[in-house]
Amino acid sequence: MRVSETVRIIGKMKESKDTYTLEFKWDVPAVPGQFVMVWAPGVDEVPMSLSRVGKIKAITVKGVGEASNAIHGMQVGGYVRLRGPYGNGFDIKKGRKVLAVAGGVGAAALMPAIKETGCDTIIGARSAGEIVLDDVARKYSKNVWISTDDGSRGFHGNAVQLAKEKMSEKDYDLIIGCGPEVMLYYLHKACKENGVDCQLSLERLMKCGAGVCGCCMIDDKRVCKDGPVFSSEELDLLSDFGTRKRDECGRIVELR
Amino acid sequence: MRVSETVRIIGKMKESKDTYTLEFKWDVPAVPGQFVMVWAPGVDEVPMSLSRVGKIKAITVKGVGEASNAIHGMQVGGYVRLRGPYGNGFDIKKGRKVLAVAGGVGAAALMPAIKETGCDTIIGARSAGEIVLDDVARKYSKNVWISTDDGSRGFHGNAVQLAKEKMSEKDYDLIIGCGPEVMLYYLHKACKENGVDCQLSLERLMKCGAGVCGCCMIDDKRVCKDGPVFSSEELDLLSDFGTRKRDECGRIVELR
Amino acid sequence: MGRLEIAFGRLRLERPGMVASGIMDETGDSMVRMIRSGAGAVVTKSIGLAPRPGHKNPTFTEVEGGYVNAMGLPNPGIDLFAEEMAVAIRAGPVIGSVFGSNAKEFAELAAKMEDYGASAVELNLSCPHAEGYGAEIGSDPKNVRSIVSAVSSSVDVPVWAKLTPNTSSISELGRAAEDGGAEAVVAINTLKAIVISAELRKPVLSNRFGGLSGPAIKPVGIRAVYDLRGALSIPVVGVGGISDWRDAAEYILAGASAFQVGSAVGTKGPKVFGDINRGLEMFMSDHGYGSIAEMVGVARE
Amino acid sequence: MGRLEIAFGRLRLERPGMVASGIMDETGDSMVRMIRSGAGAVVTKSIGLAPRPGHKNPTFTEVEGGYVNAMGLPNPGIDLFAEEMAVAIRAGPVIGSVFGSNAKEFAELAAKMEDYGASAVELNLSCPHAEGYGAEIGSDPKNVRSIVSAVSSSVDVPVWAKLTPNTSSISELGRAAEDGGAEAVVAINTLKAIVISAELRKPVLSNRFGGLSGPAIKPVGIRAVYDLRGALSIPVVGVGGISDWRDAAEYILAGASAFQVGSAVGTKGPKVFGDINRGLEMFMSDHGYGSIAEMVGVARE
Ligand SMILES: Cc1cc2nc3c(=O)[nH]c(=O)nc-3n(C[C@H](O)[C@H](O)[C@H](O)COP(=O)(O)OP(=O)(O)OC[C@H]3O[C@@H](n4cnc5c(N)ncnc54)[C@H](O)[C@@H]3O)c2cc1C
Ligand SMILES: Cc1cc2nc3c(=O)[nH]c(=O)nc-3n(C[C@H](O)[C@H](O)[C@H](O)COP(=O)(O)OP(=O)(O)OC[C@H]3O[C@@H](n4cnc5c(N)ncnc54)[C@H](O)[C@@H]3O)c2cc1C
Ligand SMILES: Cc1cc2nc3c(=O)[nH]c(=O)nc-3n(C[C@H](O)[C@H](O)[C@H](O)COP(=O)(O)O)c2cc1C
Ligand SMILES: Cc1cc2nc3c(=O)[nH]c(=O)nc-3n(C[C@H](O)[C@H](O)[C@H](O)COP(=O)(O)O)c2cc1C
Ligand code: FES
Ligand code: FES
Repeated sequence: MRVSETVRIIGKMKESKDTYTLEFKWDVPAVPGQFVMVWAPGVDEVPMSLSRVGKIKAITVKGVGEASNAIHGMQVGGYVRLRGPYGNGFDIKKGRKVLAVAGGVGAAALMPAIKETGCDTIIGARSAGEIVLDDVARKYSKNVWISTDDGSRGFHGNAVQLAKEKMSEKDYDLIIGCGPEVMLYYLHKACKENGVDCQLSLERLMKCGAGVCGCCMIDDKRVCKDGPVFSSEELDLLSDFGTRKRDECGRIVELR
Repeated sequence: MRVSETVRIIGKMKESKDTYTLEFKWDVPAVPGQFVMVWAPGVDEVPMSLSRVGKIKAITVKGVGEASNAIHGMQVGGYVRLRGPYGNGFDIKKGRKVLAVAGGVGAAALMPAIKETGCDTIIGARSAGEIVLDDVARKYSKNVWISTDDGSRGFHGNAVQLAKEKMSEKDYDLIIGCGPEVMLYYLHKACKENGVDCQLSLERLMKCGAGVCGCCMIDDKRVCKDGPVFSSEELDLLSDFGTRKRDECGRIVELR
Repeated sequence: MGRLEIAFGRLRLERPGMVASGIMDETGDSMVRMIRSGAGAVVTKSIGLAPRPGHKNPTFTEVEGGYVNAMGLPNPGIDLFAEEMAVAIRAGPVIGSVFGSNAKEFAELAAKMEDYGASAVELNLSCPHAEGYGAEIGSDPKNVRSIVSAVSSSVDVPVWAKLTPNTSSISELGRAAEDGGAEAVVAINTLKAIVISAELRKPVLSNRFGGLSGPAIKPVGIRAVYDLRGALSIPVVGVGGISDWRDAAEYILAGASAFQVGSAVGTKGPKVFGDINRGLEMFMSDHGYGSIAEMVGVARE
Repeated sequence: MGRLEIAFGRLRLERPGMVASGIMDETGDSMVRMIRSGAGAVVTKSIGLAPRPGHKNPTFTEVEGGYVNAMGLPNPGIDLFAEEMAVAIRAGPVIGSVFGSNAKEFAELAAKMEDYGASAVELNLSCPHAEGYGAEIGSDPKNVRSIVSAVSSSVDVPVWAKLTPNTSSISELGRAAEDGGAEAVVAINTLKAIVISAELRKPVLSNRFGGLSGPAIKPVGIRAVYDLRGALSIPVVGVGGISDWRDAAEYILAGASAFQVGSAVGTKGPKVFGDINRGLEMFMSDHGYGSIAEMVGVARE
């Protein structure tokens, strides 16, 4: 198993003022919801969900700091070293009627599952300029709904509120979600209240990505290997979910 | 690739007063003509042809010295560590009408090919007591002819003389052979005289078996990896064939 | 007494396999999971005096036959680690691994681990990628001896020394540990290594240097154990590339009284412990070994 | 000058990859084959004063990621080796590898290799499994220096020292070689290792100990080259686990001026040299390197 490869960037697309998609030909098996470790030489290495999982793969990166901005600096024709794909991914054969709920760049992790299932999609963000990948979702989903906190586009409110509405309107079997942990926390709650199953993709600090170092623990689960996608029942048992994470030293950091 | 395995001996058969067959369940791919390195713990490790190549494999060992006699001491239920299978094996798809010519325990190397092709077989030895595996050959070959130097059984003369007769009687496309090198040398000559293609399995001192150490060279070919089976055209170019080998130190030893 | 039970020095474990230091053992919950998965004990992540973030990513990469890592000894510091220990020791035996830059620091850390309820302390004298720590001090027999002896005289629990294979004679390091009062030595830590990206023209790890672990180093680890068993009278704990029962058996036959599993927790998951336990029991009953102790060092005879 | 040509010290090779010592290089014909397969030079099997059968079988076994061998330095002795050299040097450059138990023996062997037409001599100060030879004497910088210096003063051809990785500091050994007058160092020889059969309760190799080679040791070899390049001013020849152009490129970028291939001759066959040459040329043209020299040590910057 060769799990790291240096690949050439064959496409770069601007998704919003601070988000870019990079594409590469990289013919390794991957399933929706998996992620890779992306090296920004001299800077850092960070986990990024695969926003495409076929023979051509992609990552969609929001510029928030050193590493992500270094990745934004990469150009078509240049090389990038990837490790992975890692993690379990979504178990989407289970659900028949699926709704994908994304917060911000969390949409990246959901795109391959949306493509595979053609499910309905909600993408939420603070304001219109931060909505990404809705154009891609629209190619595969019958319904793509947008929510913005400031009401600058689509539903005025957050993605969870919108998801609640849709859950009561339509008969979903499964919600898949990715976004900020507070959002996912309330999404999980909403799903339970509506009796709908869910699978949510979480984030933690990652170093090895391969289930070895133990830095990404959420309770006794490794987000990199046992996750990043956790089922509703698993989430029920995770006392850290929505409440605590660990910093680089392994110290507890309260989320709220 | 796991190329060494400790397997259990599931069968042991006496073939003659100094030759035994050991069988083991060992489900790795092997082709007729390949060999294994067989460890006699505390004693030595020696190359042995596979006399069966299916899921149940076998070696047929003539007791000639320390290692072979130690292998004879192995019992059903005991363990033996094998490395391999090594080498190229016979290319028997090529030939349509095949004759197998064995000298003594060289019959071992030919058995899987005889089984696969059902070809005619000659087994030669010094005397009747040294003929082995003719019973096995008889299960698969239409014709099994025996030759003995002393005339105690079958044709009175050596296997090459008998092979010459059969070559002129019948229309063989390919001779496959294994046995003492002098015999093979004359067999090769006879084949050329009769315009029949041949593939002969040679022996040299072996250490790694894997084509690394270079102790088994015949001219610039590794008997363990480029061989042990060589085609007629290859044999034409091997000046060491029938004339020289190397000892443990790599010194030249004249064969005649 | 179960067939897999072991006792050496003053320690008794129900199962002979432990989680190696640095592998899913930085938090209380993860340590509990490892013990529940079949580990006989868990060795904690190596803990120092102060919180330490470790090296910047990349800290890890796969290579043929294993991993190369330079985590850089990230840890929350010994004081905060009290909480993790409190959770872990309720599930089973915990060996406290510590690293320091001198004998005094090691002694202080070990004493705290003892207070937290550690069954033994393991001194990391062998990490190959943290400046001023690990192998940088553990490659010199004099240091090994003085550190082990300082710790031994300040705690009551057994003191283990984890040795580096990056030396011309691991036996010499082992003898220094024994002379200093170690109750066991642990071998091996990772091999000094570096990984370079051809296209990106740089060492991959931020620290440049790292340590090689996994199946690739198994024959090196087995040799270290074999050598140490011949040179010492204290028990040897084997670690390096163990990923199934056969690997574990080989280490034990070479002279290991117990073993640890690191990288295979990544490749096979925590269930690797249960699998090894079952396989070892079958092997033992097939070959007529009544206890692990009967197997120790048999291949040396 | 071809893109793959290299020149270092007084040596000029058309291609940067050589056959490592001990790999299909004990007979004239086999050495010719390796050069025809694309090797820039062939390093001979290590040759001693007298014929030597080496250890009894088993001398070799596969392990995960490589091989463990203890051939025990079999060779026909320097006098008979004259014939093999006579055949080989007609095909291309041959580096004569020699082993002895003291400086005088090394000097005598090297002088004969020079007479036979060797382009350089490589001193085996690093074989890990022959009593009284190799690493047993090559682990001590003082020995390395005195042997290299004795040989350097008795032959005109370049003298290379092949170093052992079984040490806490390969740079120290490299400095000793440089001080002794070596024109290059070669790193690494195999890692000390042992393989045990669980069922048969014994070390597999007749010599018990052996040396680990192949992909498993690549990150260790690259680290050795990286360290040596930083510590020395003479060229470093990289060896250990190279089996494709990317491995070769990584060694060169880490600081190797040339490289050697051993185990991969078994897994990929002699054609490995042609494959590496083609791959390297493509890599170089893709990345704008005009010569191997331009690549040397780039990953160190
Ligand atoms: C499984 C997973 C999938 C992800 N997928 C995407 C994606 O598809 N698109 C995207 O834009 N972002 C994704 N992220 C988040 C992304 O990894 C971080 O936003 C990015 O690492 C920020 O790094 P920075 O140096 O630019 O910012 P910094 O300023 O260094 O960090 C900003 C924040 O990012 C987080 N972060 C930094 N390093 C890491 C790390 N090694 N592991 C986890 N979190 C880290 C921390 O919370 C930090 O506070 C994913 C994270 C995880 C765990
Ligand atoms: C490819 C190959 C396939 C073989 N297949 C069979 C077989 O199916 N059945 C069988 O009985 N024999 C076979 N042999 C021969 C067998 O390996 C030797 O007869 C056996 O090794 C003798 O060892 P010993 O210790 O019993 O005798 P010794 O007294 O040690 O040796 C007798 C002779 O065997 C040869 N020999 C010893 N060790 C080796 C070695 N490592 N490599 C090659 N030759 C060696 C030497 O010529 C030696 O003079 C094969 C050999 C080769 C090379
Ligand atoms: C990611 C990682 C982190 C490690 N951290 C430590 C550590 O903190 N302290 C220590 O003594 N060894 C540490 N090690 C070394 C392991 O404990 C073990 O000695 C080594 O990995 C060999 O065992 P393995 O091949 O089973 O992994 C670490 C190894 C890895 C792979
Ligand atoms: C079978 C075998 C025999 C070897 N014999 C020698 C030898 O005689 N002299 C020597 O200096 N190195 C010898 N070596 C070591 C190699 O030259 C090389 O340093 C080592 O194998 C690492 O390279 P690799 O990983 O490409 O094989 C031998 C290695 C093998 C596998
Ligand atoms: S990132 Fe190392 S275990 Fe998850
Ligand atoms: S036996 Fe080693 S190359 Fe053939």
